[in-house]
Amino acid sequence: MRYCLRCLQPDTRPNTRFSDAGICPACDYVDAVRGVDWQERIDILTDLFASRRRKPGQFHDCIIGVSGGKDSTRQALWVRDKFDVNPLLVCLGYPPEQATDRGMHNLSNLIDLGFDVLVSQPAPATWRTLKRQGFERFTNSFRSTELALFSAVPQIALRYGIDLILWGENPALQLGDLKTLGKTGYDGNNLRHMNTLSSGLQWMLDAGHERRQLLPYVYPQPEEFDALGLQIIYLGWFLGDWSLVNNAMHSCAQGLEIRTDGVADTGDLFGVTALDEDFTPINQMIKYFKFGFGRTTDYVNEEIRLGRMSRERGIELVEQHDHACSPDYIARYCDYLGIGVDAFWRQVHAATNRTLFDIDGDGRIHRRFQVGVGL
Amino acid sequence: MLEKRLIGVITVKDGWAVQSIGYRRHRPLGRPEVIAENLDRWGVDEILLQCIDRDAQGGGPDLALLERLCRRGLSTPLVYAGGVRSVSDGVRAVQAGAERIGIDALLHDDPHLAAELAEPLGAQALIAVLPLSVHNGALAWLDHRSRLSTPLAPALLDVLASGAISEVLLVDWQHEGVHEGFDERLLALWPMPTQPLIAFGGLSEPSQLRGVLERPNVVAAAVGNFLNHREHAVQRLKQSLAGLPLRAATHAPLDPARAWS
Amino acid sequence: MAALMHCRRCLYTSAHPLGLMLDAEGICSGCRVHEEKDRLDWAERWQRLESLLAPYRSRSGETYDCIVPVSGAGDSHYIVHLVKQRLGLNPLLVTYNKYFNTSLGIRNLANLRIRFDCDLIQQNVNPHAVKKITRATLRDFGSDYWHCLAGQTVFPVQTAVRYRIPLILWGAHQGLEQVGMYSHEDEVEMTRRHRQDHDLMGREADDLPTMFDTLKESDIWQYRYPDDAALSAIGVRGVYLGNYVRWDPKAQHEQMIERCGYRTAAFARTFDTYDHVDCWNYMDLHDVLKLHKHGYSKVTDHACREIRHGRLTRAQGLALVRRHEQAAPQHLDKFCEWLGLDRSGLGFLLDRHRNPRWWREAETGRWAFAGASTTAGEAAGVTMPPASAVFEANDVLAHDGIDGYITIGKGHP
Amino acid sequence: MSGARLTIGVVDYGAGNLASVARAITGLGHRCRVTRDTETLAAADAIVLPGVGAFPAAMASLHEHGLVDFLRQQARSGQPLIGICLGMQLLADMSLEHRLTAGLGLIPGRVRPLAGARWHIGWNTIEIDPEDALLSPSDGQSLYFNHAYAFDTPPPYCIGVSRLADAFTVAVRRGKVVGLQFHPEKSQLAGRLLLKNVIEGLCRA
Repeated sequence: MRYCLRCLQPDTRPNTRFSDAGICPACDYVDAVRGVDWQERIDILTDLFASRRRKPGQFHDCIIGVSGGKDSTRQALWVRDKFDVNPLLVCLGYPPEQATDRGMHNLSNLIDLGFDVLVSQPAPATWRTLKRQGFERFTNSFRSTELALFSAVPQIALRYGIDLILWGENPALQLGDLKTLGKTGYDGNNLRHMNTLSSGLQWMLDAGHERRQLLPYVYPQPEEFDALGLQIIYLGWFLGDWSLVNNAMHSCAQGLEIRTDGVADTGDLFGVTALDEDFTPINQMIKYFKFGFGRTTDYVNEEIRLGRMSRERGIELVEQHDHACSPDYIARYCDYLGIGVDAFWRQVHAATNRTLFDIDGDGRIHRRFQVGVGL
Repeated sequence: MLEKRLIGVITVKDGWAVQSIGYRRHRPLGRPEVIAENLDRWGVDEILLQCIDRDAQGGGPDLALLERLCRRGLSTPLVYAGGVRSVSDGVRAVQAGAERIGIDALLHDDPHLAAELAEPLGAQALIAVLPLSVHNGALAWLDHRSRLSTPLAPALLDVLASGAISEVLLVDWQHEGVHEGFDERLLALWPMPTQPLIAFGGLSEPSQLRGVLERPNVVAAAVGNFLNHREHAVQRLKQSLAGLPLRAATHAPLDPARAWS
Repeated sequence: MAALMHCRRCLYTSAHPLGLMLDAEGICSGCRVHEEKDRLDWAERWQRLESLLAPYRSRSGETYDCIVPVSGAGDSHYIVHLVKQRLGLNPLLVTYNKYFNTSLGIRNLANLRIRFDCDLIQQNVNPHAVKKITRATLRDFGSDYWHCLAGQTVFPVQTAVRYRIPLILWGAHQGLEQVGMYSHEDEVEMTRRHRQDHDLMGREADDLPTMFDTLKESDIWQYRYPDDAALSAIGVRGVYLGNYVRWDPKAQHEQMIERCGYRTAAFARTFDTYDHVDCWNYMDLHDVLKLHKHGYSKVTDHACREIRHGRLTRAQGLALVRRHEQAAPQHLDKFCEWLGLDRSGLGFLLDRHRNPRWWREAETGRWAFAGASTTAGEAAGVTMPPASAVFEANDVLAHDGIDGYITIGKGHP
Repeated sequence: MSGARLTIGVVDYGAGNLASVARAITGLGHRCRVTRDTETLAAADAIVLPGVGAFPAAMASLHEHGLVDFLRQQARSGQPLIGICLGMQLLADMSLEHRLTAGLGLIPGRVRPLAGARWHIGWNTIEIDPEDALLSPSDGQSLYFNHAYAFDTPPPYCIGVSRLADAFTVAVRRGKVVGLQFHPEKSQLAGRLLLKNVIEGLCRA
């Protein structure tokens, strides 16, 4: 296990490649975009919107997937108030047992800011069973819910006949896919081939669910995208100041309610992520035990890249909080999945990366690597 | 070629569109102008607006209702019936927006006066509304005011023979509102083979409509109650009458009259 | 203006806004159609429903079998129970956000989703347009509720077209239940005409903007009915379960309270605690406007229903109407805050829509009521209704303590 | 709506329903002036002459309001004039309806009872002279008829026929004077499109 020499990103993130100089792709990207002419990119986006004609009697120009969180609130306001584009916002609503009041407030806030919002809410009991089965099989209860989150926007775009989807950050950025610099950096059309995700249905069918119960989890076929002439764009490519903290500042200035539980409970330095449900801290903790980096690392890396934090200070915070997840959240999570807390830890221990961690007699997990140095 | 017609009937009582069963029981439907606008969009061939209580209101056509319909921008030919007691009643109804006039009570009281309506309006604008039933094998003609039926009056038949009134609306009033109720004997027993007829009353199924429209002297079929139970009832009927010389059913795209260009 | 005639059996009059016909014995068309509920063979009618729905069951599992419009109250629980548990269909639930939501309504809708494990999509039209529309409909024809009625009657139809799911299942047909607009045996289906004529008081979305106000097409377009070409291409059909099931809202609600956790609340302006618990306005501002315009209010609808079901005598019904009909509204401030009105301005708007047929302003500001209940006969010395006619309230509108409109809520636990 | 809004004058001489014609014109997005005032009519981009009922009464009414000479003069000056139903027949030299009566004489020919039928009621297909740009898009369409007399005109002026027993004239044209025997304002979509083509074709030619 090696760390990026500049930030605290270990090379254990799946299919990510460090440069020969030992720098992670995200740090490379920060260097690469220093010379970018952002006004040229804004002009590209302006022309793109201007070139689109509305069908008679249709007043939605594009679709934006939202949760009511920091990124989506910022995107929606930027697109509407800067470019006079009227987006239909699409939100995948968590079931009542998992949703938080804070998430409901933020979604209400987004609606009250004057947006048309369509909320798609999958059946709660099927959702819950899938989460338990996902946890038991992959130690990741988000396998099913991520697929639903990812499918909702294209499903609705195809059904509403709206042929432009705006996403946030280009995921290729994290994987060192340097295409993201060029003109194709904003083209998200590869998402139409994400049907590898749709093969994600098979384990659900094997687990005994009928096809008709899984409709919200079906990612559309590429042919359907082509038939509509669907275009997918990453706004992150145009927003030069896109960052976790910056988006939070934009959205907090527009009424966003954030977490107040503190980093010790969640590993979340500023409490501005996972606002709409409380199971993400558990998933981030498990990610830490699988790959050696958690939610705190993500925050710290961004601060280091933006020169707002020293690598040493970052190491302290990661050592202290990267694994943090309050036992109360774990208890509620287990209660929701209908499993015992000890069964939970047995499952987590089984999934823990033994090259990175040791587990002592009474179940406590200890790092075998040194943060910032590696193994 | 000249097509046969499917006529949508709007029966009005106390200013309210109703379903009427057997000229006796009534069920509220809604605003006549909204029903007319809907029939217009559905592409019915003619609309018959019949007000069945004008005598109770002191007679005379319901001109205010006619103007209310016209203001909605109806683009379907409109036939008005109800309370026309004089030539001036007929002319005023046409002035208020009706293409043609139906005459019922006046035919009982003074058929020759009814014929005089042809002078200003033309026979093609007049329809004789005849509620009939079969009584001992013969046609009986109802006066809906007294609810008494009598044989067809010679004076009436003379006026019809003179060509002063272009079409006759045969109303099987006893089977009005009754599924598959229309009694085809009314058509068979009708004495004047060359008189263009319109069949009405209890016509609910395509098979019935095909049966009456296939008769050479039947130029139109009228449906009232049964157009109100399903969306696109007119188009549905027309599609199931394929093969007959009827104007094709159309499903309007974005409402042209309303589309904001 | 035709003379006002009262039905001898129920409390409706010939001035009912949906129309009402009285027969020779003085019994209204609503009561006559209600008699069918004790005459028809409902087992046979259920078979008719099964065969009617058979072709709509999706064999591939690739799509939903039908669309069911729902809310946090009304008959939603019972309808989804029928659709999912008795008919075995796989419905897509759809709901339009009225914005006047009580937390009890939010809770009931969450309960519905969990208990019946259904997918739901919710439309939230941007409040800017909703408020512009509400100002116009309140001003022009005294309706605070047009946007709710328009939204909840069109979003399911739009969804049917977009999702290519032709079948929509509704509960009972309001025209049939209240005024006997149709016989059960007519098996009347959803039509755009009925929606425009009655649900929307004659005004479709495009009828709202005028030359002299500020409504634009971009404000009202989401309330337009799909055009005939789209409806025909998909074969959209709206079927009313009330034509095939003996509809008795009180009994149905009590079954849902007992078995499915439906929760209810009391109202000042009616004795019925089951209907409309999801809305701060329906039994409050909206009900006052109904009294101003039509000279009667929701309590009369509830009384007529209970009289026809034989749980109340006409006199008991009339006594209940007179007890509740003039109860003061309690939530006008919420509406004023939401729409940015001053209470005095709202009062002015409300008074402009008092129908002179029912209201006389003896002296300025003092209104004398001459509505239907004042000429409906005697109700003195009436014995209280039997236990079977009692409605239980097991919760309050501010279920989780929030005494205000909730745009989006958790609704659990 | 292509092109600027036009102003159409509809002659109000007390014959038949003007509201439907006026509503059809405004429905196409044009301004409509229902009037008998010659100044207003002369200022319009085109004049529509409606008409329901009998020929003699209609001509008497035109004379009474001093419109006969005015319409002749306007038509000859090239202002577009569209006669609908009886309004088309009034364009003829004369009519035999009830008694011999002189018409406006703007299009040669005379009006006489239908041959082989007592009246022509209902929707009938129209066959249009392919040379005529205004009506050819409506060739084969069904339009609504309600009349008992027909306009016999020499071939160059007949641009459309329909059939009962045999063919008869249902559309006439001479320069910018057009006559339509059917009711476009009462012929739903087919009528709307035809009226639009005729009005905008004449006014923008």
